[in-house]
Amino acid sequence: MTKKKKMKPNIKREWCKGCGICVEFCPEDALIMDEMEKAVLAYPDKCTGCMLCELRCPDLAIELV
Amino acid sequence: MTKKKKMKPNIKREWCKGCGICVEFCPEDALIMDEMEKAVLAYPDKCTGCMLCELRCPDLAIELV
Amino acid sequence: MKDNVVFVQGNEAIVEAALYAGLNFFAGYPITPSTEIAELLSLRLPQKGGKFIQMEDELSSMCAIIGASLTGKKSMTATSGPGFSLKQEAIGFAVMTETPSVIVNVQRGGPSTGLPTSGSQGDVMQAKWGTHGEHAIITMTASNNQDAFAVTVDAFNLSETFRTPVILLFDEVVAHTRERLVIPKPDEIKVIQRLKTSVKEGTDYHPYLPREDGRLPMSDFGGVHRYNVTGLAHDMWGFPTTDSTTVYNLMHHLVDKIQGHTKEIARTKEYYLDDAECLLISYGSSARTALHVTEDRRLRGEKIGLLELQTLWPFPAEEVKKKCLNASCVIVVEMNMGQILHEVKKAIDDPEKVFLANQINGSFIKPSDVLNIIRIIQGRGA
Amino acid sequence: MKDNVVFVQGNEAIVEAALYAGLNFFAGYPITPSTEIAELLSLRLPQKGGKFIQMEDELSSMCAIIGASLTGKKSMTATSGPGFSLKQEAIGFAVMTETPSVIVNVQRGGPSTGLPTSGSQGDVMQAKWGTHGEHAIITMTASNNQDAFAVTVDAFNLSETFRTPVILLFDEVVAHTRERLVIPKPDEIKVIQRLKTSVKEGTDYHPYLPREDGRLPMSDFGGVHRYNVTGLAHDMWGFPTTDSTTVYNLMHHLVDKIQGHTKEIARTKEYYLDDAECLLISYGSSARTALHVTEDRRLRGEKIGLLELQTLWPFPAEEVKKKCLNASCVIVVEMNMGQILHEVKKAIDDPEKVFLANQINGSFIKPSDVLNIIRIIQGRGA
Amino acid sequence: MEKCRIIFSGSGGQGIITSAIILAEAATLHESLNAVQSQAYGPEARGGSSRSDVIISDKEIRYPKVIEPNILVCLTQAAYNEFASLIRPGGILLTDKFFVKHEKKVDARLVELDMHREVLKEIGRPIVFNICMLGAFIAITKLVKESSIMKVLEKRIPHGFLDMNKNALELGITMAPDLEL
Amino acid sequence: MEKCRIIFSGSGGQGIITSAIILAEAATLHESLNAVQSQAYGPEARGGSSRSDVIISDKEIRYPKVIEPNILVCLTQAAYNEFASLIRPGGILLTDKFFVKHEKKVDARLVELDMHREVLKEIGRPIVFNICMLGAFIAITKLVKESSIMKVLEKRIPHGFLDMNKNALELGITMAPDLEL
Amino acid sequence: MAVKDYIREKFFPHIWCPGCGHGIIMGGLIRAIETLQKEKNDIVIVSGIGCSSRICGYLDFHTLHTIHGRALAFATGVKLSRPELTVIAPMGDGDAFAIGGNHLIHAARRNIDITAIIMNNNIYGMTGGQYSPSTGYGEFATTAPYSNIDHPFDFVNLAIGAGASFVARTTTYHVTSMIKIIEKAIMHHGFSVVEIMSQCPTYFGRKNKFASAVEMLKYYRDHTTPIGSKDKKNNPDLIERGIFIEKEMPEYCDEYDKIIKMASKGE
Amino acid sequence: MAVKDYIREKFFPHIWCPGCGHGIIMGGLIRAIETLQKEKNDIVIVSGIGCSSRICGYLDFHTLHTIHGRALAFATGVKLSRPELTVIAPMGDGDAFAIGGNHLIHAARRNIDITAIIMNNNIYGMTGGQYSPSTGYGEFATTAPYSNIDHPFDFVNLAIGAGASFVARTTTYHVTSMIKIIEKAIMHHGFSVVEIMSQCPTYFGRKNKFASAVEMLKYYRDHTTPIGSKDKKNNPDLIERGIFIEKEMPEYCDEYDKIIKMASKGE
Ligand SMILES: Cc1ncc(C[n+]2csc(CCOP(=O)(O)OP(=O)(O)O)c2C)c(N)n1
Ligand SMILES: Cc1ncc(C[n+]2csc(CCOP(=O)(O)OP(=O)(O)O)c2C)c(N)n1
Ligand code: SF4
Ligand code: SF4
Ligand code: SF4
Ligand code: SF4
Ligand code: SF4
Ligand code: SF4
Ligand SMILES: [Mg+2]
Ligand SMILES: [Mg+2]
Repeated sequence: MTKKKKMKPNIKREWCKGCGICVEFCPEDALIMDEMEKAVLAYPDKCTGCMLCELRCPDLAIELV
Repeated sequence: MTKKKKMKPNIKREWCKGCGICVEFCPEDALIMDEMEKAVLAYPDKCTGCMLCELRCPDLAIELV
Repeated sequence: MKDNVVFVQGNEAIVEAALYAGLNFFAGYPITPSTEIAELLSLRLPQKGGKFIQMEDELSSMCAIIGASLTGKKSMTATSGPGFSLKQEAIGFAVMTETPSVIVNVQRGGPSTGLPTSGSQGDVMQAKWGTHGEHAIITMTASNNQDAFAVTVDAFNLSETFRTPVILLFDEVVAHTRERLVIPKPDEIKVIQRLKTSVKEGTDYHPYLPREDGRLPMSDFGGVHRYNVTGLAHDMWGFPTTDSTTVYNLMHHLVDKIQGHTKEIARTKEYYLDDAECLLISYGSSARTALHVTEDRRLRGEKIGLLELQTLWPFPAEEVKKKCLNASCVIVVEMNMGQILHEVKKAIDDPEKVFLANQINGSFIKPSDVLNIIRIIQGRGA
Repeated sequence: MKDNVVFVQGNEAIVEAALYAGLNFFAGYPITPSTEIAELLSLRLPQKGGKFIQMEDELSSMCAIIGASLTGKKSMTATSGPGFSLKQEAIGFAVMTETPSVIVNVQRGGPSTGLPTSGSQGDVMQAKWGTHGEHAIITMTASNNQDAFAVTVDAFNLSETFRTPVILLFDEVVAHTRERLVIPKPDEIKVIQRLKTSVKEGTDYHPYLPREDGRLPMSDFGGVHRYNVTGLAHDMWGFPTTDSTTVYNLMHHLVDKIQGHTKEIARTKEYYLDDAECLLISYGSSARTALHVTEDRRLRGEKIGLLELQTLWPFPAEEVKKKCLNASCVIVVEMNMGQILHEVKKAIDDPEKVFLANQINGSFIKPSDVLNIIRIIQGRGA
Repeated sequence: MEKCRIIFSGSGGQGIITSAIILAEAATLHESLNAVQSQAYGPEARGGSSRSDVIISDKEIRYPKVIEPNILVCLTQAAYNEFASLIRPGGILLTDKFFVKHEKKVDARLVELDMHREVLKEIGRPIVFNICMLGAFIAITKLVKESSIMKVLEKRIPHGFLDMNKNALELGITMAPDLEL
Repeated sequence: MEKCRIIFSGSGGQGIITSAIILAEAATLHESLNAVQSQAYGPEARGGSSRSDVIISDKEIRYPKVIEPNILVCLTQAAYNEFASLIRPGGILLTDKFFVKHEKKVDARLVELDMHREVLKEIGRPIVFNICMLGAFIAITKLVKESSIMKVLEKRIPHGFLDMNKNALELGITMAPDLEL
Repeated sequence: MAVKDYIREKFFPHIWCPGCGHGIIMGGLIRAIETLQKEKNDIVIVSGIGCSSRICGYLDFHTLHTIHGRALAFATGVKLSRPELTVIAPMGDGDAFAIGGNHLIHAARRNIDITAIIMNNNIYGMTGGQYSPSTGYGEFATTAPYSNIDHPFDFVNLAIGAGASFVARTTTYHVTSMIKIIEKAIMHHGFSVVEIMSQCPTYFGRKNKFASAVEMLKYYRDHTTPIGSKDKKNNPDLIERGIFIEKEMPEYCDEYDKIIKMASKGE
Repeated sequence: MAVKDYIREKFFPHIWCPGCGHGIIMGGLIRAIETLQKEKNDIVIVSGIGCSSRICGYLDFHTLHTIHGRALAFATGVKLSRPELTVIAPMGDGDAFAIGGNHLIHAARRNIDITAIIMNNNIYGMTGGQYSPSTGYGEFATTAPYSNIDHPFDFVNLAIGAGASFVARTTTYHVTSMIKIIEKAIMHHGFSVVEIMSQCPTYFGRKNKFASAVEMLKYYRDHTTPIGSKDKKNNPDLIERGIFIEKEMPEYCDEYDKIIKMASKGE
């Protein structure tokens, strides 16, 4: 966990299975599910880079970059 | 354990394997090992009928009668 | 639609049959592709007052059904490949103690974890030789729901008759294919109940003394006869012995009671055998492919027939020999590298006319897999 | 007395041989009549920096030696009947993952607990078929200390050469009989070391891609190649697959690498075969009895010979066929109900000339048990 | 009647297997037909495309798997890509417009229906998509009667959901074109 | 040399098996002979009579068990009762006077020695009874030399106990009658 | 009834070595059953394989001498199919906790009404003295010639950790309390585990410098103490004996009966 | 290094269902290893069979995907023969505590330096939802259609009872502390057990009325509490998480090295 603070989640759509975990538990409500049932960072400004979405994604589909 | 107090150990020689447990732990030293390495009630008068020899005999060779 | 006609998987047919035969106790551990048997029985057994238990592993499941059987209950376990390997030590105990019990092995691709969801018939020889020490065992199989039902009832009957574990060796394709099953009326198939001893309380009961007809009446654990059951070589009371005559008799009894009744135990089905020049021999799901080929070729006028084996062990060698006599070629159709093939070769006088049509790549054996062999034998190339 | 001549039990000869062959890791669980192997190794292995562990049961012992073998260590376990049954699932894993390993089964009377302290050869078929799923395996045996030593070294060599578990199927009589053993000088018997991959770090290593000569170089766990080992059907990298071509090739590879090298693997010994009209075939301790009879009868001028098998699986069918050609009768001498008998019958063209001389009552097979059969065959009655 | 070999394919959640079972059970128990049904099991079935085979015939069915389907139903693009090539020349290929784009040359009669969207529009519950498909299927193939399917649904489906399923089935039936068979 | 088949029998604690091994090892390693030794294992061995077989020969020994012993040693009455009948007519039967009463008709040369009592008297430690017996045995049978036995003892026996064993061995040797063999 | 009414006399004297503790345990078990006045026909003894398990041959009940380590799995089948029977499983330490450890913790977890009696001699007796999961660190065995490096289980802790509802420990020296404990264990409605420290003079004793069975009994006398005694505080190495856990929990067969009721209603 | 440097990317997306907790655990394990800066070549992952065990295929270490329940037995062979390697055994609850329970308690007893990670989803996922030894009393499973009557193990208690020197519990919700705990478990010199509560929405969730993986994570959040928290006193039903035991004990491979020293002297 050498990541820096300012990083934002990058979501690999092909790996995302749409479980909604990242969306539900993002402390800042920065993520939403789109109509294809994939997570997207809808509100990048809200994101604090807390990494929780990356750590909780069961599909390793999120990486903060 | 419906045995009465006054009973004394009867030692079945064919079953006794001569381990010496009854002799060693008789609280009254009423038993001895004979020259054939079998236990015998040498001092019947000392015996209080406590049953410990019967209960501890690994060979079920002692019965208080 | 009649009430007793259902549309089910093979695994469900086995469950229905076991209940029909009086199954009262099941212990198991889940494993693909046999799991549905446990799942369904967890629902159905308590409805009839029977007991279902999921044990901590397969070996303990086998042990538990032996324990239950000794109290007089008809008992069964079900598993697949890896679990079947794990049960072997306890299966040997059932053999040695002559405890009726039914073991279902729904074969999958092996060895090891292999192909858990593919059909295979790789455990045929293991069914006979899986446990250590010389012994004999009964093993049955079937190719469709209706037959799976019948042989399952049979397995219980044979198990009780011969006081022996019986192995039901199905495969993934039979277990998972859904099709019609007509559940027989009560009494339509004979159900054999355990032969209980008629020896009176207080009289010496010999749990291991065969009657003149070879049968050994049982006394339930918890009943009035207190006897000993052991996996050691034992005498007619069930007590350990190393006396060589007693041991000799026991060993022969264990094998003879089964090998000596091969005719009685053997179940086969025949299709178009009368004038068959090309004889297919098959069993389990492979027999469906073989029958498909047979009917297909018959339509084209070829003299082809199918002998379907439902009893694998004791191997019905005489029956096979007789049936092969007039065939010019015999093709064993199976999903392994020729386990029954070798038995067929051993059984007949001209083993060079026996060929193998098989498949071991994890997919179900296709008609073309058999046709290719026929073509090659006929000299028409691959 | 020379330093390298000792007077020991068969079990000790096996231990000496295993150490000679480079044994580095042993895991086991005590069981009569194999226990001395574990006991002696608990003393001897740490002296050489090797590891001994008594596991919680036989299956875990088998698992542990597979784990150790994958790190590059020559590994062995030892057991008897019931324990051999328990190991079967893991033996299948070693087959599937092509992990070198040596499994000693000192046979005792079976089935089940049977006769723990009696000699028997009841596990011959189990050695081949004990685990589920189609597969092949190497099984060796011997009849005296010197040969037990040699085949044990051989077992390690074959295990490394073919990347396969090898079963050493001894019996109580060989294991417990004390007699002379001459321990060969270092290098007197060739010891084959594991073939390590020459693939460089960072380059793609294929743990399951056979070289042209059929061998599969290994890379130790903990080394520079990170690969996957699984009991599932797998590709050349060791990853699970259900691709039918890959599966087909894997299954054939597993069987062919052994069946296809039967000649190379087969070890037999011949006594008085040149002009033998009556041919005895035997193995393990029974071969001692057979040889006794052979020499005894030769003294009386009878044309009798002995073919002793040291490789049971793959069965040296061609060799047996050749040797039986000129014999007018063949007698298989074994302590079971004819497990090798059937292989011999299968191997030759005139199976009706093959007879069985056996013993299953728990006592060691006697010369008279064989002589009786000879007499009967000669029409002189029992 | 000719033996009819059918493959239903799609993704795990689409109810492929259920509809295959309903069809085969209806044929077996409520018409004088034979049917066998089977499916691919295992991790593959969990991740990728799921497939269920049905064979319907008035004779005994021996070989239980479908090799060259007369009728193939594909409800995802992945399933279409994987299975379309299996179809027997001249067979029927039924797909859903929303999920599948026809990209291959297939020697079959194509029936493309907008079932997914219609179900959402008319019924609002995607869960009965498979029943709608089944409606279309029986209307096209005429293999079993609607009433037979309904009998199976009545047995299998909790009472509260029966109407919804019936509607879906009928929706499918009305959507089906009339093919010359 | 004729093949010599020997059975040592007695009860568990008498060191029967040890003496059999010593004899066989001496013959194998210190004389130009072959020997095999084996014994009955198991619970039976624990409870009842214990038995160990030795065969000594100048040729290879194939069959490793003793069927008709040329020489039988019985050190308990139970062992005598069980094994005496096995002896080969004309063989030698060696027993200890204290433990065994001859009750059967045995077609063999009987050698009855008072080894147990002598050991107690001369050495005072019953533990070397088996070595005394071995001394008598080799003196009677002349199968192996005393020095060979001693070499084995030197290797096997803790230094402090060696003298005692040597004495016992020699005691046995002196007790042995000279039989015509 | 007398002790001899509970045994199969024809097999006596038994096979165990002189001074073997297993015989004392057998005696204790018989006397507990005698006190409880159980019917002989209602008792099933299920053992595994080991010196300990040979107890089956000697007791005049329904006796089931099974395979090594699996006694409780067989016993589970017997009990669940005939809950009215009293099922007792005497096992060796290797039997119960080496190869059979899993069955023990699972039987404990299920709380099925079986009494497990662990005849713990800290060694594999039957096979000739190899170390067992209760051989102490630093002790000797034929497979621990340099001394044992395995840490032994504390069977009491393990049984408690597995959820057993009755757990006790006693020794062959403390015969009278042993009998009481066995009685309570049998009466307990649920799974009960009684560990009985039992001397094996032949192997454990010999390897670990005990001159005789008598010395081993003295060791039990001097190195154990009742649960919670003052002595334990002064000398923490003392091994506690007594009943550690005795609690009520739903019993497995009872629970299954409820399932049967639910299921038959459903039909 | 980044997460992707520790995985075998070509097999992604992985086989686990949407929302399956096992993926979160895999992520946690990778991050713990990343923090510890272990060399990839020094790590061996040994798993059994189950959804959980499929983790082997995805991690770019030496990976050994064995047979159901026996991961720790294989791992023992690996570790004892090459003690310098870091050996981690991720297992399912069925794998580790049903069929594999015995190997776990024995590895704990020996205190061999292996890290056991129990991916506990309270169900047999791979075979389709049968009850496991951690399915709760009263919960549902495909083999418990009338509700489960088995009492579940408390894995923490059991591991402690078996003598484990490091025992911890956490959940897939508590990712950051999960990572910390895994780090400590790997660093612990001895046997370590980490139970991680992991959602199986497909089987456990569906059978037990959880609408989704999200709901299951909420459950972990709301029904667990750090060890010794006040909440626990008020609500004893809360499940505790954290490190229960962390103690120094002689490690098995170290002990064996001593045996080798003793033995080689003797030669
Ligand atoms: C599957 C199996 N493994 C091993 C054995 C060999 N064996 C018989 S008894 C026993 C252990 C005996 O020890 P324990 O259970 O402590 O009983 P004890 O003899 O000490 O009373 C062993 C390893 C066996 N019979 N079966
Ligand atoms: C010997 C054996 N028995 C049974 C199985 C079938 N099986 C595979 S995984 C599994 C249980 C999986 O449950 P768990 O260990 O909890 O892992 P999960 O899938 O829940 O992650 C079973 C019973 C097997 N493969 N091998
Ligand atoms: S990094 Fe934190 S704040 Fe940003 S999206 Fe992820 S969970 Fe939300
Ligand atoms: S947690 Fe991962 S898989 Fe789940 S919705 Fe978010 S990105 Fe997709
Ligand atoms: S305790 Fe029993 S066996 Fe031991 S000496 Fe006394 S009577 Fe004999
Ligand atoms: S009953 Fe008591 S006092 Fe009498 S001999 Fe026995 S132990 Fe001694
Ligand atoms: S070996 Fe030990 S446990 Fe076995 S009978 Fe003898 S003293 Fe008892
Ligand atoms: S079945 Fe359960 S455990 Fe298995 S992958 Fe799906 S959610 Fe995960
Ligand atoms: Mg013990
Ligand atoms: Mg699980």
